[in-house]
Formats: sequence, structure tokens, C-alpha cells
Amino acid sequence: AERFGIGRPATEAEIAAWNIDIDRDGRKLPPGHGSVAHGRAVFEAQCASCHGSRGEGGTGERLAGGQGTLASAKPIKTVGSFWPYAPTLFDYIRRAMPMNAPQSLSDDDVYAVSGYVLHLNGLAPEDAVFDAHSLAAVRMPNRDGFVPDPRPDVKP
Amino acid sequence: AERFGIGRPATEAEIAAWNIDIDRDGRKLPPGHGSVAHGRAVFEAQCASCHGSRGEGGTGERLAGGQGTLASAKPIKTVGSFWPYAPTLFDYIRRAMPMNAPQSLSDDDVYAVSGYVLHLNGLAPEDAVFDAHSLAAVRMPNRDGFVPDPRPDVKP
Amino acid sequence: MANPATPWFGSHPSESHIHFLECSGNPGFEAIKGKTASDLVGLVSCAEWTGVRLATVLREAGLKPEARWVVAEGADAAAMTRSIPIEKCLDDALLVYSQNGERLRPQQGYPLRVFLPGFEGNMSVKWLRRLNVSAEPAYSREETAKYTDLMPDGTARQFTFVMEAKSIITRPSGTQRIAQGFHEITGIAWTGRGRIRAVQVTTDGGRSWRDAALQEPVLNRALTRFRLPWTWDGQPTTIASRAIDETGYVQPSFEDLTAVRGLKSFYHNNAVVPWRIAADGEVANGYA
Amino acid sequence: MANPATPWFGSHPSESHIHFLECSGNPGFEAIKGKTASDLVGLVSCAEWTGVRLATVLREAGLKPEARWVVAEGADAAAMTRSIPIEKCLDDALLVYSQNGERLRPQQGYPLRVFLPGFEGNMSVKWLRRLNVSAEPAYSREETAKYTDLMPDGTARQFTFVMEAKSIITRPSGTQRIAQGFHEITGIAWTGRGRIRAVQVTTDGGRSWRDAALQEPVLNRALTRFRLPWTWDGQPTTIASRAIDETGYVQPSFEDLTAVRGLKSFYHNNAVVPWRIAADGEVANGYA
Ligand code: HEC
Ligand code: HEC
Ligand SMILES: [Ca+2]
Ligand SMILES: [Ca+2]
Ligand SMILES: [Ca+2]
Ligand SMILES: [Ca+2]
Ligand SMILES: [Ca+2]
Ligand SMILES: [Ca+2]
Ligand SMILES: [Co+2]
Ligand SMILES: [Co+2]
Repeated sequence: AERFGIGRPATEAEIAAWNIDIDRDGRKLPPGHGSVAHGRAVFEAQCASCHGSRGEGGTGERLAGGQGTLASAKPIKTVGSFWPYAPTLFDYIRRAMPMNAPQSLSDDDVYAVSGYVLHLNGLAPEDAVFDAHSLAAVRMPNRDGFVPDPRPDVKP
Repeated sequence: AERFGIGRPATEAEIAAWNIDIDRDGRKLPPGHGSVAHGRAVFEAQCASCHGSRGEGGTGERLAGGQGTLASAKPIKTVGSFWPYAPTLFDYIRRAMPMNAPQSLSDDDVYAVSGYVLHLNGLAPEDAVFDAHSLAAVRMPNRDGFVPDPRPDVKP
Repeated sequence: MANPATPWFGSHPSESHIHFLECSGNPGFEAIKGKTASDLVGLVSCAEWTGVRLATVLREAGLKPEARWVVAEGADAAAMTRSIPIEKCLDDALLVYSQNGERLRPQQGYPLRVFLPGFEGNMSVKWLRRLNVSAEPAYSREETAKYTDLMPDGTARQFTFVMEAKSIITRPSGTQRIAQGFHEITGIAWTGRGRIRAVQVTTDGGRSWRDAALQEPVLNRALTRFRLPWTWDGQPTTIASRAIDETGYVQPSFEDLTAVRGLKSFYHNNAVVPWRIAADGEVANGYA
Repeated sequence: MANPATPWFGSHPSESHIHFLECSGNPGFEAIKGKTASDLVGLVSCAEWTGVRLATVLREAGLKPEARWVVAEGADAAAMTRSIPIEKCLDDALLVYSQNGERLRPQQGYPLRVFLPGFEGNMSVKWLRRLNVSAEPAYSREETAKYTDLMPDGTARQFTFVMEAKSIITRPSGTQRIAQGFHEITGIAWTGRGRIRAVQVTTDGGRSWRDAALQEPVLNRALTRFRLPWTWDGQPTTIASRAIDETGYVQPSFEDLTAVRGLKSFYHNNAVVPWRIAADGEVANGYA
């Protein structure tokens, strides 16, 4: 089809301002690092009011527990039980949390608090420190839990 | 196609309340009568304020004159020059005039003032009296001036 | 029509249709010099109308063999009366109670109005109080003294119901101003005879015409948007559109139309509207 | 997407399309007991959307051969991110700036939003600030933790985009009350896979099904009204509709649907909604 010659290339600066999406393999994770210990402090200060200090029981979504429940009559979907990729945790917390001030955390703080949420789910030891490499290396329990859409699946 | 059995026949009373349309031949004209002289009085009292005392020059539409102008560059369309059927005059005045109080005239007054409008157009003598029979008998000058729609009529 | 105030929804089988509704004097032959697209063809609208087919009501009532016309009468002060040929009544004529999904507004004929797709707007009688089935038209004042088209020979055409194919470019159009470069020419087209088949656009004063794209869905007797990408080189020119409908009818130029009908027929002017674009990008009526 | 605030009309070739937009949780599997038609499928709308084909924009920008997905990102507080398969982007995906002929309202994504006909509503990203063409989906939180359908075996279906055929009777429907005699059953049907081919209605609790009339025009991926005249004899019964789309797909019963997917998949419930009519004419949810 016809090309109209409309528009212009986006500038590097324009791209950089909004270039925050992280892939599932973590190749786009930024520099920086944060410890689970620091993550606990960030979480207590900025997350626990909604999510509860152990990641459950608040008005925000439950972030921990539920492993092994997915096939049950009362599945509990959390970061630990349901999320397939750890880098997505960095992506989502950086872009959307804390809900009252999204995109306000430093990358270091995002690494730290992501680590703390993993720790709450038994997926990182107390003394862990996360950066691009180590976060990408976490294998989430439900990593292989997703299947392609087979619909139409209900025959009349 | 299917019949649903909805609705009910209109009653005689319901029909009578709204049964005012007059055909072009005047067969549906009601009883009653009125003179051109009385029509002049009705017209002066209830019509002239809008249409002018001789049926022209007011804010309402011009009612008289214009015969012989239809094929000219400045056609003037009035009751006398353009209207094909006299009974329609009764129909329209009864249903729609005077504009500030439509359907307020008696049938006698409508006969009278219709006659006066014809008189203003030279289509009735000063001493004429109109009723169903005589109004239907008036032959309007533009009686045969109407042709069926021949469109599409403009070839590309 | 004993009790038109009875809510009809649910108690009668209804349909909804998207149709244009247009004044037969849109524009008058004198108004052809209007400045804007709205001055010229602003007396048209397009809406979704919901109601019962007149054919359904007539079938329930039962028709005699001599039934040839249905005379519709409004409950307005003038008890407006128009006669509808029985063919239209048994085809797509509607008695509508809703417009665009809400009950008719008072100004639009609440509680019930006639809707005649593609016919001149005056016939879609509002505030309907009566339908009188008869062998003859009423020959009411509105279908003799008015809504008849006076020809140069002094005769007048009568029962000129259908609104013929029309189109107009709405962008760029009169009083707008454009810059050199890329523009999407767009406008609307419609025809009382069914669907728009094509709209052709000239950007060189009528020397050549190109097919515009029609926005789907192209509906029966409904406004149809057309679009054509165009790069203006900055030279003065005249642009215009012409509609072609599914019957093959081609929207005429004002010259061709008035050569047949003269300048005094008042109604049913569906001529092409040319827009003149000056060197500074000002757009103006090409007839003015 | 350098400057989405620039007014696009006139400077880009646009199209308008009437499409439904539906939440993928309409209704959730727990909400199937809702009292009214709106409780059950109220999270769907239908509007005319105007904008530029995403394909046009991608063509102007130029695509590399490895381009398989386009990641759309909103300028909302959560910078909502969804990945769109390139096939959809090059097919009917739109970047829209107007809804029903007026500029987008703030709540609807002003100045620009994605519109993906037939796909779950969440993917039609509002306040669009960025389109990132890539070889892989983003696997964002909204396409892993959310908008995936959990199956009884603990696996979750991913990239379940199309909203399958659905229909509901809106009159008579839950909390309404009808009298013995003539009724026009009416409702709406739609499918993310194209056009509705037929809607069948049962008035005897599923023993027999009759074809309803479809209101023209039956548009691609748009709400389609259906109607069926019916005389209620006053006996308790159950009425329901089922949609069949142009692919031959038949809207399933809740029993058939949940036999395959269980009760915990949350999204994409398109089951038939039965309305139970009691002897006194009260209409209630047949599942409740
Ligand atoms: C003001 C309340 C609030 C605060 C503070 C808050 N959250 Fe949240 N959080 C929410 C809500 C509500 C949601 C669900 C949002 C949605 O579904 O769109 C959520 C969702 C999440 C999720 C996604 C859960 C899932 O399974 O999809 C994560 C992870 C998360 N929050 C982490 C954090 C972290 C880390 C912080 C602090 C840095 C934080 N939240 C602070 C309210 C809050
Ligand atoms: C308040 C102003 C007013 C009064 C009073 C009035 N008219 Fe009219 N008349 C009009 C207007 C305005 C029209 C045009 C109406 C239209 O086109 O809908 C009209 C139209 C007419 C027409 C139709 C003319 C044509 O060629 O179509 C006739 C006949 C007429 N009036 C007769 C009368 C008579 C008879 C009376 C008194 C009984 C009367 N009018 C009182 C304002 C008035
Ligand atoms: Ca109905
Ligand atoms: Ca509404
Ligand atoms: Ca006419
Ligand atoms: Ca445009
Ligand atoms: Ca408007
Ligand atoms: Ca999904
Ligand atoms: Co008009
Ligand atoms: Co939703």
C-alpha cells in the first residue's frame, strides 16, 4: 500500500524517557542492586500499609503464599505461586508501585523490594542481594505453568 | 407474513374527533356555508394582521395575485396563481389558520373566509356564498399545472 | 392509531435502522452561494430510528384492495398532513418511537412519528395522530402549494419524494484554510435510492476524478463518509466530490441540474459543491 | 509515537468503525448469579471509533522482518503494558482519537488509545504513550499474573485475546415482570471472531430453539440486536438465547463451558444466560 511520508523518527531522548519495559529473561534489566534486608525496610515503609508486613492481609493484593494451590478448588494466585518470571516483578513494581506514588523508587530500591517479595515467598534467602544477573537467574515455581490458548475448546 | 393480533379497532368517536381531511374534489366537505361578505369581516378581524387586508404585504404568506407569472423569471405562487384545488383551501384554513389559533373557526366561517380569499384572487364575485357544492365547483386557474415527477431527469 | 401514547416497545415487533433525514430544500437554489458546508447542506442528519414497520401495523389492521395511499396527520398546531404511496408503506416505512436509543424528544415527534427512509423530510410526519388509508392522496396544501417543484415552463412537479444522491467535501471546505502538504480530503455522501456505490473526487477543477474510499459499513439510505489522501502542491485549484448511487445515478453539476429545472424549483437541489482553494490556502465556495 | 498529542485528524488517513469493547471478566464465573442482564454482561459497550490504522503507522515507520509483537504502553499511573501480536497490528488494529464522533474523553484514553476489535478490552491501551515493536511479547504482569485463565489442572492459558460469541436476552430479563400474551423477546449478541450469523432462542427451557431476526446491519465485531415475537401462555418456563458466529462457533451452556474450564478461570466466560419466568411473570436468573 501507499506510503504517505507522515511523522518523523522518535529522538533518542524521547525513547529514553519512556523506555522502561523489562523482558521476561531480564536482558533489559538496568544497572543497580539491592539487598533483601534493604528491601524489608522499603517494604515496611512503603508497601506494608497496603499489602501487610508479610505480603498478605492488607487491602492490596496478596503477594505471598499459595504455592501448590493452583490445581485446588481454592487456588491462591500470588507472586510466589503464580508469576512465571522474576524480572516481571522488577518491571511491575518499578512502573506501578507503590500505588500511591508509582515510578518514585530508585532502581536500587526496586531490586531490593523485589528481592524482599521473593524472600517472603521463600524464593530468596535473608541475605540475598539482587541485580540484573541474579534477578534474571531466579527460577519461579510456576515458570512452566502457562499454556497457549487452545480455544475454541467447548464443543456444542 | 405472521399476524400478531395486536391493537384494537378505533372507535367511531375516536375517528370523528380527528376526521377533518378534505379531498381535492370536495366530497368530504362538511355541511355549512358562508358568504364572501362575511368572509371579508372574518378576514379583516382574524387574518389581515398577518396577510394584509388585500391578502398581500403582511408577514404571513401572500395569498392573492401572481396569475400568469409561473413561467416567468419571478414566479409568484399564491392561492390564485398556484393552488390547484379550492377544497384544499377549506382544508388548510380549517386545520391551520389563523396561525395563532388554528382549528378555532366554525365551518361556516371557514367557508366564508375561503370564499373571500378566492374573491381576492378574482375567482369569486362579491356576492357569492360558498358551501360544499359551490366550493367544489370552483375551477382553479392552475388546476392542470401539476405534472408527475419524471426524475431521474438530469443525465451526466 | 387509536392510542399512539401507549408505549409501543415490547408490545409491537420493532426494528432499528440507521437512515439520513433531509429537508427537501437542502439547499435552496438561492442558497447555493453559502460560505460553509453547513450553510449548503446542513439540513441533513443521520440517526438510528427504532419503531414498528408501518407494514406490520397495516397488516394487523387489514387493507382493502383499493388502498393506494396512507394519509399521515400530525398533532401539531397545523395538523400537518402528507400522503404516502402504499408501496412505500408496505416497504420500509416505519412508525418510530426512539431515536439513537432514547425515546423521541418532543421536537422530534414524541410519542410517535412516521419515518420514510430516503424521502423528503417533511413527509416523516411528527406527533402522529392519525393514519387514513385511502384510494387517493390528500392533495393537502403541503403537497400542492408546497413541496412541489416549479419548472421554467410554469408547470410544477408533484410527488417528488425521493432525495437524490448528494455529496459534499467537509474537509477542506468553505472558511477553512489549509497548508501545503498532506491532507486527507473527507466528506459525506448519501442517496434516497439505496446505497452509495462510489464517490469521485476531483482536485483539479473537474479535469480528472478519482474514487474515494468509502467508510464501511455503507448503509442503505444513510450518510456515508468518503476519504481520499491528497498532497496539495500550493497551487490554486478547485476540489469537489460527486456521488454515484447503487442505481448508477450520478450527482449532477449545478449547471446540468439547472439547465433542466431552472432556478425556481426551490426543492431537491442535489448539485455538486465545488470548493475553490486560493494560493494562501483559503477555501471558499466555488459558486460564490 | 513521538508526539501523540499532535491532532491526528486531517494529518493521517483515518477510518471509523463500529465495534464492541468488552471486559474479559464479563461476567466472572462467580458473578454468573447476577440478578439483571446488566449484572451479567454490563461490562460491554459498542461505539464508533475513529482513528488511524496501526498498520498505516507501522508502514510509515518501517518494520524489520523479526517484528512479531507490538508492546503498547499507557501514560496512566501504572504505565499499563500489553503486547499485541503483529498479525492483529497489520490487520484491523486502530489508533483511535475519537469515539462516536467526538474526541476521546479523558476516561476513554485521550488523546490516543489502541483499539483492538474483538480482543479483550484491557488490551486496548488508553493514553497511549509508546509502541515498542519487538520479537517477543513483554510478558508484563497484565499478561502473566492477570488476564490468564486458570484451568482445573493448575495450568493457566495465556494470550487468550479474542472474546468469543456471546448473547443475552435483555427483554424480558431478570427483575422484570411480564404479563400473559404478546411479547417481543429481544437482546444483543456479539463475537470477537467477526459477524454474528444467527441467534437461536428457546422459550421452553432448551427443548427447542428458534432463529431470531437479526437487526441489520449485522456488523463485524459489533453488538447485534435480535428479536423474536412470542406469546406467553402464562405457564412457568425458561427462556434463553445462544449466538452462532460466522465461524460456526456456538455459544456454550455454562455447564459445557465449566466442564472444560472449571470455575476458576475468571476471564472469558461467554456462557448462555437462562431467564426463568415464574407463574406470576417474574423473571429471574436461571442459575440463581
Ligand atoms: C496504596 C496502596 C498500595 C501500596 C502503598 C502498594 N501497593 Fe502494591 N498493589 C496495590 C493494589 C491495589 C494492587 C492491585 C493493582 C491492580 O490489580 O491493578 C497492587 C499490586 C501489587 C503487585 C502485583 C500483585 C499481583 O499478583 O498481580 C505487586 C507485586 C505489588 N503490588 C507490590 C508492591 C510493592 C513492592 C509496594 C511498595 C514499594 C507496593 N506494592 C505498594 C496497592 C498498593
Ligand atoms: C399570526 C399570523 C397569521 C394569521 C393571523 C393568519 N395567518 Fe395565514 N399564514 C401565516 C403564515 C406564517 C403562513 C405560512 C405557514 C407555513 O408555511 O407553514 C400562512 C399561510 C396561510 C395560507 C397558505 C398560503 C399558501 O400559499 O401556502 C393561507 C391560505 C392562509 N394563511 C390563510 C389565512 C386565513 C384565512 C387567516 C385567518 C382566518 C389567516 N391565514 C391568519 C400567518 C398567519
Ligand atoms: Ca421492540
Ligand atoms: Ca444508555
Ligand atoms: Ca417536492
Ligand atoms: Ca481523518
Ligand atoms: Ca456534532
Ligand atoms: Ca486472558
Ligand atoms: Co425543512
Ligand atoms: Co475490566
